Amino acid sequence: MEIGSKIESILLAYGEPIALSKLAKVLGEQEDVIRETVEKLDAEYLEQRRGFAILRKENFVQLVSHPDCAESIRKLKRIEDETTLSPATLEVLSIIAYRSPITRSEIEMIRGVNCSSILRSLSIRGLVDRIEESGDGRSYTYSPSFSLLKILGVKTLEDLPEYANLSRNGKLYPDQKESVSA
Amino acid sequence: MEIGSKIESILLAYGEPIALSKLAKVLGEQEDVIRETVEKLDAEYLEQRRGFAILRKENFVQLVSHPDCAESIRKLKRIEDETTLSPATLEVLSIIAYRSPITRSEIEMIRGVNCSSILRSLSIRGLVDRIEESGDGRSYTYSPSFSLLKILGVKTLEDLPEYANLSRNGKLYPDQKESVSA
Amino acid sequence: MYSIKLEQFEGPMDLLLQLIEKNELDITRVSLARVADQFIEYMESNHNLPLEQMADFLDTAARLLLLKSKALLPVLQFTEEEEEEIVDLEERLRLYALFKEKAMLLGGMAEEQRYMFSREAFVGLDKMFLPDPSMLRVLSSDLESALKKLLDTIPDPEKLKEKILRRTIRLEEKIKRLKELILQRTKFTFFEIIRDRRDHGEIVVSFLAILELVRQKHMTVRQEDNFGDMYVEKIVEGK
Repeated sequence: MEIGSKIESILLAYGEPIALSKLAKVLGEQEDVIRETVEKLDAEYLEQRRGFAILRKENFVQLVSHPDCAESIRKLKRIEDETTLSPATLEVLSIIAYRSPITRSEIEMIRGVNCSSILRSLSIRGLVDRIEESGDGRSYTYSPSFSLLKILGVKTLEDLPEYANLSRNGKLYPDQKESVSA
Repeated sequence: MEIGSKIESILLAYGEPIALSKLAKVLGEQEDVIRETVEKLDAEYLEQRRGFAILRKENFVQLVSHPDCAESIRKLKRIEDETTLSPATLEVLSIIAYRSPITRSEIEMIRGVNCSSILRSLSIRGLVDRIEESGDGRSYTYSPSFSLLKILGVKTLEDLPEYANLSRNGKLYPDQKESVSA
Repeated sequence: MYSIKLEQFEGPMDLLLQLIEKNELDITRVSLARVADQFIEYMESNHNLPLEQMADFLDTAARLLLLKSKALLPVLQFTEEEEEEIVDLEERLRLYALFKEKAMLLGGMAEEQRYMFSREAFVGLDKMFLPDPSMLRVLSSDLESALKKLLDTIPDPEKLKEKILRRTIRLEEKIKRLKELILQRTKFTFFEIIRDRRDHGEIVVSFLAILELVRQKHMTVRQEDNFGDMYVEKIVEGK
């Protein structure tokens, strides 16, 4: 595979701005080669009227949507700004509300379904707070955010209906061990 | 700006799998037009040897990196190899991949053995989607997830070996009706 | 009977498939009848089969015996449902063989690690593009009912285990009761034993019991016509 294709696929997957030096290192190339290839890619996108563009700031680059497409993305956001939540999202939110602080794998043990994208979207929407637990950047717990409490109109979690009773339900505390052995 | 560019810019910004119907709504186009354009885009990426590919499953699409760049991205994101799949797990996965949507009892008919814990673990790992059928939260069908396509490095289920023969539409074997176990 | 070395297997259908392959047979009704004894022998000698799988193995064994009794005694009248079960087993095993082969291919594909990566949702996007939570209308009672509905659908693991255990014991007990019944009598025919059967499972269980008693040299079986009734006789000690 060509170096250009490699760079664009890395930029797609990485998302955040990435240092040219980091790209150079992972691809085993000179930084100058990377810089030139990135410029060539961006010129190609422009010429082919692609929906992509590469932002360059100092020694960082990032693959983003072309500015001319901003309107479509804004429209999409308006569609995403639903006033109600899907049943799956409500389910996750209810687990977090009644059993916080709780880790992702605990939530998944209770639901029996992967929850990563729902949790990401709840965090992005500011409905739950993600708190780093151990400092290794890999274990987090989730809790209801202040704005969620505001939307729900409660001052503390204890004000949720049947909080004392539901938060102690044994099914919310499944044994971690009996699970994931596929 | 052209429809294709708009679509690719949305796919990039959205990240997650997105419904063709949502794209159609945002862009004010017919779903068929969107579907065709997505296929054209994917063909272009292939022809121009881009680092991108578009996954397609049922009515959802997702922009992903090219499989040839997997290693660099894994290195960069420091992703450990976490996809050890046992033979039993692979059996269940292959049945779901070829025969979806499929119920648990249909899978158990073929394997002759209870599959609930494997299904639970596959669903928690996000390799299969569990779809509620009746609304009572008790009957589900299972389908391959986008994560599974990504791990296998195939863009659509049709790219699986002998898919046309083995899928439900292949009519090689009739659908199983009966259920096997408790 | 000769013993056969088997690889690790992933359940009753896998065991059945491996037996067919080791005997160099194709997947047909006749082959299935031929490996029925080996299947049961393997099951009985393998006492560390996990309990959760025991019922599944017994279930497949029952279907195999139904098939075998049909092969030995074609005069036996089967209900439509029983006939279906025989056809089913053959078809299911064919499907199983196909998907087992594909499972290995899929495993190979995953091992190549040609993963495709997607971008996380809304990564690196400007705040103005992110969904706005202030539009949201959620009531605390929505959360309460969502949680209650979820808790309702989570099965009690203890109850599940009990269910599996009960199913296994039911089959095992049936076999045991029948063995005792047979041992009390010195002479009987197969048709007599199954005359009052309540369901198709009982033919199968009877067959299983007789087979085992013959193997343990408690009984002999004689068949006068090729596909006629079977006369079972107790072997008298010291004879």
